[in-house]
Amino acid sequence: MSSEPLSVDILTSPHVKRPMSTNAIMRNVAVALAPVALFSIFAFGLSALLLLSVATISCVLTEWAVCRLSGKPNTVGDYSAAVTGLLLGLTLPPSFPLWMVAVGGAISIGLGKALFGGLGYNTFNPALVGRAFLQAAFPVAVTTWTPPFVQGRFLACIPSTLAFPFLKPTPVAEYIAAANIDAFTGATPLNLEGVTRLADPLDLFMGMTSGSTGETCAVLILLCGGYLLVRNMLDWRIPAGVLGSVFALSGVLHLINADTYPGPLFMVFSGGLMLGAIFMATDMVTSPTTALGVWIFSILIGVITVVIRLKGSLPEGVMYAILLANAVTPLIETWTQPRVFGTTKKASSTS
Amino acid sequence: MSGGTDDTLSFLILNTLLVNNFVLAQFLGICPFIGVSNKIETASRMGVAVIFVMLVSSALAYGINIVLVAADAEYLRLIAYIAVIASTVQLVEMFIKKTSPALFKALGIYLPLITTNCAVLGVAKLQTSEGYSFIQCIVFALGSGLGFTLALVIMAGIRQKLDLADVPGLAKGTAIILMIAGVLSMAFMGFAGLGS
Amino acid sequence: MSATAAHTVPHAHKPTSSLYMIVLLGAVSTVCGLIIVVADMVTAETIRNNLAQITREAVGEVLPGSTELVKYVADLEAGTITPLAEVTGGATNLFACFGTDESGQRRFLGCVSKAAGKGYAGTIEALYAYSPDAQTITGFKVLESKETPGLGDKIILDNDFNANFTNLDVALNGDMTALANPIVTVKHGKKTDPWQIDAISGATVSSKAVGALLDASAERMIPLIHQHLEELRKGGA
Amino acid sequence: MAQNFVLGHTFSHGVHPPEHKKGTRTEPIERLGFAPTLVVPLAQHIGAPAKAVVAKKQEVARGELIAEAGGFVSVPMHAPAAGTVTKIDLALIASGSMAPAVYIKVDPEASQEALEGEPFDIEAAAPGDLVGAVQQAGLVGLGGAAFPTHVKMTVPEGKTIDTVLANGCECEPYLTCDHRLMLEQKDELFAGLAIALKATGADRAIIGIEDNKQDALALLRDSVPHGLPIFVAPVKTKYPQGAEKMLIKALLNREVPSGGLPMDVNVACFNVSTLAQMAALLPKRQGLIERVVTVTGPGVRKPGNYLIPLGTPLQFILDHVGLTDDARQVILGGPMMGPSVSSLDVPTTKGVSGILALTQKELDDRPKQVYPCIKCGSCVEACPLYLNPSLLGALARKEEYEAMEQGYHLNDCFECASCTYVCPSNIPLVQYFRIAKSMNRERKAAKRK
Amino acid sequence: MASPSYKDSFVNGIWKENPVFVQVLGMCPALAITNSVENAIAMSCAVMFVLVTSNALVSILRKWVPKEVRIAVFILIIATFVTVTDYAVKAISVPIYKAMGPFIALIVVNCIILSRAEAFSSKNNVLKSILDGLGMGIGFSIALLCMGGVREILGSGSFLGHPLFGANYEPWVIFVLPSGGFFTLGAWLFIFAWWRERGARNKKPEGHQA
Repeated sequence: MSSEPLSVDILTSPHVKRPMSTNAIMRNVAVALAPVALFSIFAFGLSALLLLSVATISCVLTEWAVCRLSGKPNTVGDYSAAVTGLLLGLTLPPSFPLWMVAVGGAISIGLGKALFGGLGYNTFNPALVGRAFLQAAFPVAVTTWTPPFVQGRFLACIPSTLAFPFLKPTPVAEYIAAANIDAFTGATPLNLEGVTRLADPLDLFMGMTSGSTGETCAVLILLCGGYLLVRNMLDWRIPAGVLGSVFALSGVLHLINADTYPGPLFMVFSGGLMLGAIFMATDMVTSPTTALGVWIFSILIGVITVVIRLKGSLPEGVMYAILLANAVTPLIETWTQPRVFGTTKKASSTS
Repeated sequence: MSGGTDDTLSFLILNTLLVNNFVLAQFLGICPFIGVSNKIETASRMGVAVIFVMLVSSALAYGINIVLVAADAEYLRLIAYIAVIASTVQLVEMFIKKTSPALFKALGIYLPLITTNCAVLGVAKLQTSEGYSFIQCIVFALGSGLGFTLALVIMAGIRQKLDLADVPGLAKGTAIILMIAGVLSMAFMGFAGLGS
Repeated sequence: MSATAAHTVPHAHKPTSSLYMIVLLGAVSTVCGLIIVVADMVTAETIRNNLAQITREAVGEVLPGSTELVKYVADLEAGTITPLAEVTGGATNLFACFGTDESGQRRFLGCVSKAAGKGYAGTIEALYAYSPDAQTITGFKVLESKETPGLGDKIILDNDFNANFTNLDVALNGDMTALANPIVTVKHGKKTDPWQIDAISGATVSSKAVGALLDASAERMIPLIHQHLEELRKGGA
Repeated sequence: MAQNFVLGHTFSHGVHPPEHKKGTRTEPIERLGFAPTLVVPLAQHIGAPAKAVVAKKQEVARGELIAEAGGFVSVPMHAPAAGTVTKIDLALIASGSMAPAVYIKVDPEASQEALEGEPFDIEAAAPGDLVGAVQQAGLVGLGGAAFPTHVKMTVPEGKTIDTVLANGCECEPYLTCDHRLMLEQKDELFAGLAIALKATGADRAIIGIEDNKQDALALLRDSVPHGLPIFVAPVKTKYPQGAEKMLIKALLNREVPSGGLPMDVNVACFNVSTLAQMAALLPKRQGLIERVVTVTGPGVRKPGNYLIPLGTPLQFILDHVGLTDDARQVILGGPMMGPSVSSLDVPTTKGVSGILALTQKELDDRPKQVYPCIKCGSCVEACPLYLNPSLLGALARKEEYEAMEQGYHLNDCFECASCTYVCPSNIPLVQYFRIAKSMNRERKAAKRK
Repeated sequence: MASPSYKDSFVNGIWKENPVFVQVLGMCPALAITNSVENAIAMSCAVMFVLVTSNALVSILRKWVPKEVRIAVFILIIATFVTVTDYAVKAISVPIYKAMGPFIALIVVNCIILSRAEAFSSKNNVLKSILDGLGMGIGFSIALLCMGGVREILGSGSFLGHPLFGANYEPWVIFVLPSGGFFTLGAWLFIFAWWRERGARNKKPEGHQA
């Protein structure tokens, strides 16, 4: 070995890193969402495909435009915008007009993310901001449901999908009537009356019902969540807290009065709860970082969901529950800051 | 006439706190909502002060309204209410100064601001037009005050976090607060129909 | 802002006597009081007329052709109706409506009642017209509501929905104490019976609220109208 | 006696970096020769620098005192080799700055036997004498912190020590010098513990060893001398188990108060190497002149544990072990906390437990792009002190250094870098904290003026 | 402090010191009563009336009002004119009165009016005070129209009740909801900030401008 000076690089410690990156997390979330998206395309056909594509493209384009306008480095490459777009698409009904989807994507990124300073600073889940905006802006379109597994779904769109921008979507009544599988009513299980008797939890579990594009198949969402969990990219406590509290609270209510309140299994598997609990509430940016905070956060989501579903006028409450929990996340974090080592008031005394 | 008189107390609380939140759905008390929501601590203190003043002035306004109606001098209502609120704030200030100097120090600077908080006058005005009973008035004032505080503290939490974020320069200040308030308002829409 | 202004008010340099302040405040109050009283006097009549006009127009919309209203306060608990002139408290919630026929004769057209109930967001207040001869509701109008614009407020604007109320069956049961069939709201497109209301698609909650408030009112009001039908036909004469 | 003494316990939080210990754990300690010139910095420890007592051109014997302690929190220095003092001048040290050092030109002809003082009867010595002898030996914490050992052994009025801990965790990846030392010098370790027990008046001693060193655990457990209250306890393999506060928490479930010392919870904690050196040096009143260093890393051809004279320049050591062609970076200490050096002229000091050479591959593997914090909470769950690195990092970005100290316990951070290790966004958190701390120090210094 | 010219008294409030967009005052009505242009106009008129009349009366009385009771007198005067406005609106149109809810009464605590009384008319002559009230009122009206215009056009697809885009237009309901109010005002403030920043940037080369 020669004694000539070695070219030494100066880097700060630590010199080893855990092999996990933000990029990889986002990429894996996108990968985990892929089966959900594929199932929805299988169930709802061409409309779902277009819907998901437009949502994703709209989000990515907005992200790109925002970066251009604000002179920041382009952050499209971190996959977060694509994930947001995909999530937004999965929460919308399959018949949703594409121009509204594009609006939703732009709002998600613009209002939900860029305004706060981009990835990492957003207070609310961007996809849900977009979804809530669409819900408030186009209340009819966002609650118009179509049945899954309609014949010919891969060749033709649901008529309202291709509505002309800024104009009312074409009614889907005829489409639903033509589909007419099992005297289908066009409502999601949560909208049906006497829910407990009409919807079989197994159907909900397997995704045989109508609903938002990506929320119908609970088992698939669970499996995809499991994938993320195995890869250590999902905080298991959040789905556990959300689903557990929904199950417990609705279970108690069901025991008290089985006629008014649907059973806990139905509550857990219906609507967007599974998708919300596994893919949206777990958004790291908008959930607390403290252990106790995570539990408070997730139980809060579960409780608000049940309250809105059973006591409010809206059939579905997951989205609002998550947004509200997002809003109080800073408070939860502030109040659950861990006790710093060695600062206990309890005697850290000798034996 | 209005259906207000048979509003149950739980409905009143839920309605003013969540469904028709004073700040986020009724646009009352926007100025303090924007002005005093920069720190969680100050926000919660302001909230407590407002709840207190609302309760007292609501009770007083109830009494005064009875007198005014009896004297057939309803046209003096507005002047009477604003006078009541201003003096309530003064009295509360003096009272707290005497009884708890610590609390006075904490609330001191916020108390005079409450006089021009339209949420307080709004409570008095709305309870009269809805024709609430005394108990309903108190619950209504309590719910409104809690609702105001809830919105204020949530906003303070978000803003405290936002201090560490790279908010685009142009949106800094009131613009982003309003945008966040808009998102909050959207989120609170989820409570529609609660309590009815 | 008060801190800065304190330095610039003209009289800041010398203390003011209490007497002066009291007199000044008194004077300002007097002026203000005068202004208010004058405003009240000037506008009182117009306001009363405006309110009456609005009621008349609303009733006219619900029951076209009515030119003369006789106002009653119906006490649904006690089962009494009292002409407005004779009561001090309470608000009008029942109108006997009269029009003129071809020959110019005064003719009893029916009754219009006020009803209120909880909607999707806040109270819905409405008027409905009842024809005692046909035993049907013949008209309906929302006076006030806080329903979601563009969705729930279709209960005001939607023509198909309003068509429900041109001939809504509210026939009474045998002993004339309650409706034979309760008014119910059914999902859009599922109306089968004349006493059902076809909901607005996408605004089921508000539609149901209308059904519920109509049913709650009609169950009491319509038997009451029939009890006092003769009196109402005469129109308080 | 062993009231709250839980076996196999650990502290909360922490991280699990890959160990990389295979290459050297089985390599017996090997003595390294003398470099032509040794550079002995006067401040190799925390506290006041030592004061040189030799002059230029003076001849020194190996083990001779060349600098005396500069105060209570300071230790003397001894000549690591026989030779001539060529100069007393500034030298580049590991931190990248210049500090005064004694340059000794090694005389290859001279006897390299270490100088011996008059015998010291440990059995008969009073605790105070023991402490004094430890200071005279120039002993500092050899685990890396280099805090003067005698200070830890001094029990102030009103305080008591009930437990002495021997820290055999060696939680830093790559390092195995303590592991080898425990295997090869167990008798010195026990003797050192006996001294520490006597000096502090503690009732018992516990040797805490991470459970990835089963051979050391078994060996020590089986050979505890009779009559000594010494226990051998496994602790979970987790970084930073070897931090004093963490070890105390793990073994005794006591929390050293924020801003406090182990003494505040009646504990004195010493590295196993320190204890072994203590036992080796004290009987003949010798000074610390060499130490075991793990020289390893993918860039080293012949990794192993070497007994190296203090003041040996890195270049000499690395020439001896051989560097691979793609070696790019040299780190003093472990990869989690050790600084990377800017020049191979830097000498080894008392606190250097490892020399690590990393290659181009490791550099390439280090993620380059820093993403914004996504509040994943990994760092919160890694921080052994339950701080909130994510929040501290955000504050540091906004240069809210004062708030970090006053509201968020910045000064409790001992820069273990667990947060930075886990951060998926590759934010240099620990670097932020170092900057924040130094900014705060500067600000306070400016205020004092 | 030098007294502003007559022109400045009038012009300042319209643009340079626009009460809503620049001074960020009077947010409650700017948010609450702007879901349609009609309501916005009615609210603007009400506020302008109170502004001008109270400014005038405050200015008339300014020589006699001692600072100790200054605020009390101002509030008394404002409350009087608000009560008058309340009756006037009710007499003019009951539907508009109902649409404005409690917000006519709440003009009393509208910071714009008290701050003009305090900052301007208690120091300036009657004519200037009236001009200031008018200017501020117009500035307020512009702001409300900006709000109301956007909200009605997007939210209902109409302007002053006249449909603009035909029956097939899909209204963005959110803009007539409370959250839409927040968004619209937030967006306007954003646009104004951008505008001012651009103005400042353009002016810079000519010399330092505050």
